[in-house]
Amino acid sequence: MKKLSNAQIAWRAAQDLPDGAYVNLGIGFPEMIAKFKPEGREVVYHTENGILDFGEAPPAGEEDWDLINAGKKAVTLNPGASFFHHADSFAMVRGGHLDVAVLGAYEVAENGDLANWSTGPGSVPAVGGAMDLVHGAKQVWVVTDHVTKDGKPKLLRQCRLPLTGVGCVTTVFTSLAVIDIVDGHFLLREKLPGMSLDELQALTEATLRVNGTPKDLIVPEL
Amino acid sequence: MKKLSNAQIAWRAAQDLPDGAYVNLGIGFPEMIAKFKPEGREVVYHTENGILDFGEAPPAGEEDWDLINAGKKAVTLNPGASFFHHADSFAMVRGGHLDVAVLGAYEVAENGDLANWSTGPGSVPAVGGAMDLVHGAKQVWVVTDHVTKDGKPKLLRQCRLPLTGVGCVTTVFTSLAVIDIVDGHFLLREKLPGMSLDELQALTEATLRVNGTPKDLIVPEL
Amino acid sequence: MSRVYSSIEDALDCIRDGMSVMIGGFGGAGAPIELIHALVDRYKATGSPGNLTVINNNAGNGAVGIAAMIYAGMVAKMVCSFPRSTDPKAFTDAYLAGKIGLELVPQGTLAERIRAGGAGIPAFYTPTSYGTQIAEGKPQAEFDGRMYVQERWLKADVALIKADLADRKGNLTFRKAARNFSPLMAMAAKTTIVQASRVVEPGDIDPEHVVTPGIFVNRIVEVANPQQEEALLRGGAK
Amino acid sequence: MSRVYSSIEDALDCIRDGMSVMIGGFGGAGAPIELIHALVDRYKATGSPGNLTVINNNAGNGAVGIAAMIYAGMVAKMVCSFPRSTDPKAFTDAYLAGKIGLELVPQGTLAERIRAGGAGIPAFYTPTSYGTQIAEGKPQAEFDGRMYVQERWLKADVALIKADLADRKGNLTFRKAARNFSPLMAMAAKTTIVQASRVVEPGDIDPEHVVTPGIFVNRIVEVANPQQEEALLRGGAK
Repeated sequence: MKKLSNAQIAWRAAQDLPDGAYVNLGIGFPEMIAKFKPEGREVVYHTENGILDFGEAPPAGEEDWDLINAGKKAVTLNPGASFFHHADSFAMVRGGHLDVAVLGAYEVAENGDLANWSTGPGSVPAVGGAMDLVHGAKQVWVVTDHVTKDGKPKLLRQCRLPLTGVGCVTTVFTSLAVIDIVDGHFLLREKLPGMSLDELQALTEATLRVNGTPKDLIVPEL
Repeated sequence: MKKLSNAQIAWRAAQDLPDGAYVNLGIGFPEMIAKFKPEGREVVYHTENGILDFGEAPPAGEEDWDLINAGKKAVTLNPGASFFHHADSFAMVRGGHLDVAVLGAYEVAENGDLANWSTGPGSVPAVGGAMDLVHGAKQVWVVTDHVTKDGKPKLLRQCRLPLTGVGCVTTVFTSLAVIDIVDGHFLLREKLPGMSLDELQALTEATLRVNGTPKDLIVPEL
Repeated sequence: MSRVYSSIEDALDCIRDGMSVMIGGFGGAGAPIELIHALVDRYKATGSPGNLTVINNNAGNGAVGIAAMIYAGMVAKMVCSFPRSTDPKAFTDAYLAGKIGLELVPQGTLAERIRAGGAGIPAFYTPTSYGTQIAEGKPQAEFDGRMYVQERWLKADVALIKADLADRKGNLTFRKAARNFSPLMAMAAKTTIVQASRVVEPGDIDPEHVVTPGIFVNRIVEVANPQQEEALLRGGAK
Repeated sequence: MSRVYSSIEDALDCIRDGMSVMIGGFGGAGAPIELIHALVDRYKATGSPGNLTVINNNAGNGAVGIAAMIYAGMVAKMVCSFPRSTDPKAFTDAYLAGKIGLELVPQGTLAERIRAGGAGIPAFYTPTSYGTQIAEGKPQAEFDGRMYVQERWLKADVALIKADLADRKGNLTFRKAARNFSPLMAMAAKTTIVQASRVVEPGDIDPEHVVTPGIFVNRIVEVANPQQEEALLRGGAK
């Protein structure tokens, strides 16, 4: 059984983007989701620094560094794009106008708590827009490896690291499974077909609930 | 001794408009001040409904009813005008960006309290932007007859009518005098030359303080 | 996922009895007359939607627009700052007869409450109305030595907005001072319904000149050469 | 009453030791490099203005812009949401050595606090940061069944802003995403100092397209063909 690559996790998350959705993709790994948006589905991307409906990166050498996303990467505009200042941008976020925000995670707890901004004292803390996004978007998705680099669970009964938000995550797309958070519990929606529920549970600190039989998590080679 | 007409009160107030000032003139009588702005003095007028730097009324028949002031009168634009929405408009007001707001009054108290929006129960109450203006502009001027139509004082120890704002008025331009409000008291700056201090005091409920000799209030025939 | 409706009636079909309805416009500038009158027509024909709470700076003038709604009897309550006009009879009569409610809100507070509703800010403090009747019963607090009044956000089920241009993705521009409350109301309503003088293609509005981004707009209907409330009234409309 | 200054140095002459300085820009987009570097030059030449509190989303990148201010030793404290960048050495070293303070503010809260400062709103409630370290010590309250954190306005003595066009009355436009925090900071500072790529006559900017009205702008200096921070960094600037 081979766990999913980041690209495959991003692909899987992209399949759930609702048609017509306004979506904010976090810096880094979540940004990859845009690449895998199913054809024909209309999605408008929001970036914290004041653009709606931006498009792909321009070819190298054609960057306009006044036209960047929150990750400070050069982007382009789709027809129908708009610019606005930061307070309006976060009015969109905080006011519940975004359909989906996708973030990475250090830890996710079964009650939906998220820790993704600080690994504790000793480093320079940086929070950016994450704390706003998790309490603003209608759905908050996490894309992540199922376990840490040391093989320890990231899906926990309670977060140990400093929280980004309380009870905010709605779905976790991991390298092994798709898990919804429902009524304070992890509800397993899909798992890799080659893996038993017990094997998956062994890599997950909190209890995985099941409603009927979980579907197979099937993704293309990428 | 002839008391000042409204036009003369407006003229007197206009002489105090600081060069470069951003000014909001209340609906009705205060609007008349714009006509008497001293030549060469640059004043930018703000209207609550989202225009800065509007100009005079257009000729009859050339009105654009999408280009109106807070009194719903047609206006024109000066070069350098701008449009903005109501929240931005009142950010200018509440945020202390206006230099002067001029309003009418039913009553002004010596501590700067203003009553100008409600004559009490039995009518339809309407407040508009007055309560915002009185707590936003750096200076709040009142233009008013010195006494009511019945000859009773409007400059009081305490307001009796429902308040518009507390301790907000900085100067009162009346038909008889110019009075600053300083440290909770009426400080007489100018009075009609034909009138004694005692005569003026008799028409004023609260004590008029004097710092040296008040100047003569002299205005042109208008 | 087009937001563009071909009929005003269809664009308005989500409005039900008892809803709160923000209506753009200050005086006649920005009043979405065609949307309002179509709603009045529906009420007269079907008895619905009635019992509405209407949010606007004013409370109608003459017998058109919001005044027509009041005369029709479909408005239970007005939330506004200035329920007076050159001809306020519709509201005044209903109010003095106890047939319509009134929540009087200072104009800047009204604007800020609507923005707060759209921006996810449940409450804020303002100096406006401190020490007045309007502040009675509201929490008050001192900041940096000055007293302030706590005000709550204001949201609505529906906003009716008049735009100049709208592209099919919902980006809007407004004409001159017809902008006023409309961009705020578009943010604060669950469903924002726009009549635009012209519907254009995405990209036809410069991204720098978009006033209301499409994320705040749900339904658009083109109304070319729209009526202007003030012009209607001065033209003698009853 | 012209706001237009012919030299950057004169436009900046009101900045003194210990002031709070909002600096527009997000990453390199909107960073007023020429204003910043003139201020650094003054500090190096005269030892003033030092002990500054700088407010920006980030905390400098490489050795230009805000990073140059930090290297020069003129910044006592940063207020920002994300003190990381591709090359955050200037801030990181100073921070870990205890030589610079940090107030970490979530990005949307930072934007809203600055807007509140400009709009006369001393405090507001936000869901952002509820239940996190950031909320510790702040008043919290429940509205409509949900918990919120009270945040205070943020003002500054000075704002340094990069605009695209400025007319002589202070009306501004911005270039693309260089807009970001600048319109907010222009509202929230006692003195707003703008470098504009082009200074034009009043009326040259369409009143519908003005992003920052002149009421928020105090000083303007033209800097044609301004440097772009990101381009500078990628060009190998040290």
